Amino acid sequence: MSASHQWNTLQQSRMRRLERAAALAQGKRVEAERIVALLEAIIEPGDRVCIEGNNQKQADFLARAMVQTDPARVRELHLVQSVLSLPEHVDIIERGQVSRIDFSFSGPQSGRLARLVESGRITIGAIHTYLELFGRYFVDLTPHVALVAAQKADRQGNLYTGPNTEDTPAIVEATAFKGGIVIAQVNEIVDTLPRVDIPADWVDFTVPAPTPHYVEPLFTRDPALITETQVLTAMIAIKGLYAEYGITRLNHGIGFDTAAIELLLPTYATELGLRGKICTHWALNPHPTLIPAIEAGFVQSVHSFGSEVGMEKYVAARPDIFFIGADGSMRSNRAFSQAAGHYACDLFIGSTLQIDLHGNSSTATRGRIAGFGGAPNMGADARGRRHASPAWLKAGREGRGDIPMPRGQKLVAQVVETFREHMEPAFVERLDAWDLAESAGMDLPPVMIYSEDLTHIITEEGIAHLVRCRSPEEREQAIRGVAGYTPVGMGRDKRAVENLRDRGIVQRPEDLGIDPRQATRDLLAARNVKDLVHASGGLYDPPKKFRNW
Amino acid sequence: MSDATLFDALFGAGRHEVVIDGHFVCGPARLDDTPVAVIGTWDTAAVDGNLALAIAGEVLRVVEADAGGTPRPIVFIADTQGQALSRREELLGLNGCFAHVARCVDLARRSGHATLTLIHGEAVSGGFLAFGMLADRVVALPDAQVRVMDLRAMSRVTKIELERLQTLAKASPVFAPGADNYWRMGAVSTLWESTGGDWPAMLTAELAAARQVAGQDVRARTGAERGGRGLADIVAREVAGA
Amino acid sequence: MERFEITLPARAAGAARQTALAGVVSSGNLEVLVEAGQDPATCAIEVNTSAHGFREIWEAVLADFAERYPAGGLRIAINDAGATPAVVSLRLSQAFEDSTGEDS
Amino acid sequence: MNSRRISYFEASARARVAALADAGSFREYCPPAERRTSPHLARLDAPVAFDDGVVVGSATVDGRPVLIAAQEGRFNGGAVGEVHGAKIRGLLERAAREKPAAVLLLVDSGGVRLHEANAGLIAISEIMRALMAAQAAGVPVFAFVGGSCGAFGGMGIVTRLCDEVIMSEEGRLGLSGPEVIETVKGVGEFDSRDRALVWRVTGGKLRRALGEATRLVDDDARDFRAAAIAALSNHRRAPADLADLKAAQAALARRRSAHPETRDGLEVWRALGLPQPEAVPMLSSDAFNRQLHELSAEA
Repeated sequence: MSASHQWNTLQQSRMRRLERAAALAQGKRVEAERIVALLEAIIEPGDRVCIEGNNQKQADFLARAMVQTDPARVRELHLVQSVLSLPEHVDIIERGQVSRIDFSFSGPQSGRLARLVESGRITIGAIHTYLELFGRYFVDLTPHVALVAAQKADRQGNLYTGPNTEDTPAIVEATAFKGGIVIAQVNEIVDTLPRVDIPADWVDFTVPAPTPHYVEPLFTRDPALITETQVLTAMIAIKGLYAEYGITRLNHGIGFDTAAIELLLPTYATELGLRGKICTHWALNPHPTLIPAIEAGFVQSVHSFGSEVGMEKYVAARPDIFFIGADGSMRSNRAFSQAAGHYACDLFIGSTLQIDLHGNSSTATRGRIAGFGGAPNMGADARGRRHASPAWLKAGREGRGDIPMPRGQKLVAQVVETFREHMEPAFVERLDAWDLAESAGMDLPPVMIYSEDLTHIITEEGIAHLVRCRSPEEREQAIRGVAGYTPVGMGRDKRAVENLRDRGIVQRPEDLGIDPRQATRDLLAARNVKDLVHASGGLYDPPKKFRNW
Repeated sequence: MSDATLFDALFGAGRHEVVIDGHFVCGPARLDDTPVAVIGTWDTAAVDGNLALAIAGEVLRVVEADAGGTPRPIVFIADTQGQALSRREELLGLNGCFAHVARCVDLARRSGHATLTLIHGEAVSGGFLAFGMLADRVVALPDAQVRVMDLRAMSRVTKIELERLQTLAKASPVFAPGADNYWRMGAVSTLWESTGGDWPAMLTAELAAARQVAGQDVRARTGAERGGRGLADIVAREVAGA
Repeated sequence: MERFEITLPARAAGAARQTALAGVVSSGNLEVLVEAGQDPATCAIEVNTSAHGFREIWEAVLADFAERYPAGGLRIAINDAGATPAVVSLRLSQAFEDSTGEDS
Repeated sequence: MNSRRISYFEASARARVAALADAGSFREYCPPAERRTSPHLARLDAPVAFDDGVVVGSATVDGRPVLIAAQEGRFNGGAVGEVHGAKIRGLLERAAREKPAAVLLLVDSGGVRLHEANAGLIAISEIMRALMAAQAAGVPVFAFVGGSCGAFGGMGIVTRLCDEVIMSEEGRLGLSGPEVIETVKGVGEFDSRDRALVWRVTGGKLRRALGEATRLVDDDARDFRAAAIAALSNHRRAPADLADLKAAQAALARRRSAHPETRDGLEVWRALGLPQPEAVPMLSSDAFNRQLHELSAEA
């Protein structure tokens, strides 16, 4: 019986595709003007396709080529990629060439995507976290065709992805070893690469793109835009959370709130005597706002998901801190850094748009399907963790109470202002995520961080140590207690909140010895991008839009 | 009014040698027996550095020529769409060229030249500010337009609805275009409403009036008297302590 | 703009107060002017705000201020361009402190 | 904490006055308690400020009596309306009479306030006349430019009428803002989002190199104060008589022909012979001033 079974259909399919493409390439090299024909030759109806879209690096030339393919030939695709950020990613759906998508984050395209879902023109499989999607690449969502971006290729087809390696290794490894085809757009083809990030025998075609791939400076926060309120919340975070738990290993979100924390390390945290005691090891992209803390000797190690535009020279000049190859440039890797953030960090701290009375938080709002990228992996207790650290153990003692088996817990904090712009309250009785799930026909409301994982909320009103609450009722009052003048905050039981204050579960700035009037921008180690450049010794080269000199 | 006829109407045919050179206009003229210098912009000029320097240079020539003699009245012609919009002009400091023009006009005033501006066509923001508004007296000729920005653009920038601005403009002269608004606020001394009058006689009278106020800035007071600017004079005097 | 006045009971401010101004009228910010008022047992507050419909929140923020500081006998005037309660509270305490004439 | 830099760029108008003046010496005219707010903003339902966005008063600087006006760039972009303009004009008229050691104009303004555009335009013209009258009365006027709005529109002209123009690199000085030029003439003429270009065309270093700014300081209010003190003892005089103005005319014409095609400050650095034109933006003001000084010594 088994003799009649075909065990190599994937390989045969791959050979057929390569044969169809052979005339369009010279070996592995494809010229830019033949790329559309090549895609039409290779892609078959119903294929799972990844058009590499990362947080920063984009296979933009290949995305544009996809939009030029014949919809009669390239159709019924199933897109499997972490980020849908280019207009072309959605254009190809609008052209009717895609029937299903599985992704993690859609940022700027979230509004258009929501409309396409509502009109029934596309089905969403799921909005994953990064690790979850990468996991499924190796289980049931392996791409048939991967369209990736690299900085350089050599003549054999080896790739150099440089500082912005991001998702490329995960995508290529899954595709290349399961009978798929890998096509890489490169900025240039050279004789010798600085280093090999992806070996040539995993790559089928390289095409020199007419323009370098686009990289978005997503992690640059201009210190000039940090408000006094954000300085205050940063002071509360440093004193009420970082110092309290002795947090050394951590990940930060990309908001201004956490940028403020980074910029207070060399000033406020140093004055508190915390250098060497907190914030030494990071899973973090090279945030420009981390430069002063690095220069002040606060930071010992940073592993990165991706890179950041303008930080290349600075990062390369700090090999003790960043992960630098033998060639002298950084290597990032989203999959590894996500795993590091999940298992090896004691704290995740980020921001959100809405928090409910239980402590569930979400950035999803009506009319936008954005997804959460990495935050849910960072912002979740790692049940598989088996190594201890003082911060993890302390949180575990507080959170799990008196259970016979000692276990730690990850610290997961959200820092928000009680009101966002236009006086939108950050605290709500019910998340918009419920309505969104209903209108988009999703099985689950898109929650970024679940209540059970959230240990702390920090607002300008103070810090709520949710991990120390003994009942759902206490938890609710602790949340109301830092919700200020929002309807949720005004609905608090004043006596219950005062009781929580007495027990150190809710701490106001004055309880921490912080005078809000001392929370001025003068505390920031850098007050503008130029200060960051100076702090870097001129090594940081900020994008034009961040210059004001 | 067309090129040739404006100066004929102002001074009488054959009584002036005003030359129009692109956007620059200048030349000698006479009112009765009084020689007058005409200097200004033409054909809704976008005032750039070259034009500003041409005006300043001509003012300096007039001042130098009359030094030690009888200072001639200077009649400025303002017809400008505003300052030239260009990166090069900004880099070279167009604002500095305008300041220089202003200083030259001030020198003329301090040297005893009566100064009068005739708005012919348009007078818009920066182009008008540099010289036209610095004269001791300003006359708006028929159909003259004076403005900073039209209401449509203002609505865009201030995010106030156009209809609302149009309604409010009827009650207040402070933001809407119009020579009459500038008259009410004291920045236009006189509105010449018809082309039919005896312009040489009217011009002579205006120059006499300009001599009367030379060196004083009476615009805020005039604006208050005309009900167009209630606070400028009061506040300035309070701060001046006078 | 929305305008309203609130008079709140408050502990007397004590020593003579000097006029003080904190903040700037710009988007998301406000200015708070503190002057000597009439009645030592109350604090009279006049609010001009560009954000409509938040009177309830203003009243709560101002009541907390009057409870926290000896603001009796003071007259306070506010020009607001959409500040959040956090910024309002901060400016109130800054202006109050400046009105004592001591360097904070 | 006194050793810490006080960012002039970030400081409010009142904080700038406090940093420039001798401690405790400032006396305000038309103070906020008088509530001289703009009736025109109120009529358009826009927020008003008790000082209408400008602080005016008297003070001493290093013991010398001065009059000071400081525009608040964060209130409506420091724009000049009827009351705002009248306060500055009144201060200059007071100067002509009282003859202080100098008038300090802390300019931070995009020009005319559109909500009361006509009143603002006229007010700027009145300021120009009052400023020149104060100078004619023997009172020097110094402009300080280092705020987020720079000195543009009519206030850009007013600034260039001053005897001294003291700028930081962050300060910008011009007539039409880059956004306006981009809107009317297109992004090819001026890309307002190319911030580095904006500063190379309008920023303090370019203005210093062209001689329009008389002193360039770092973004520290204490440096601005030091420059004010230096200017009080020895300052440039704005051209006033016929000979001065003829020379100024010739210099302006020379500048236009010396930089015939220039559209970028980088070309000015090159033409001036600065050793590393590309590195100019990152030079401290001291280092830049030194390079300029060395060039002028060579010339």
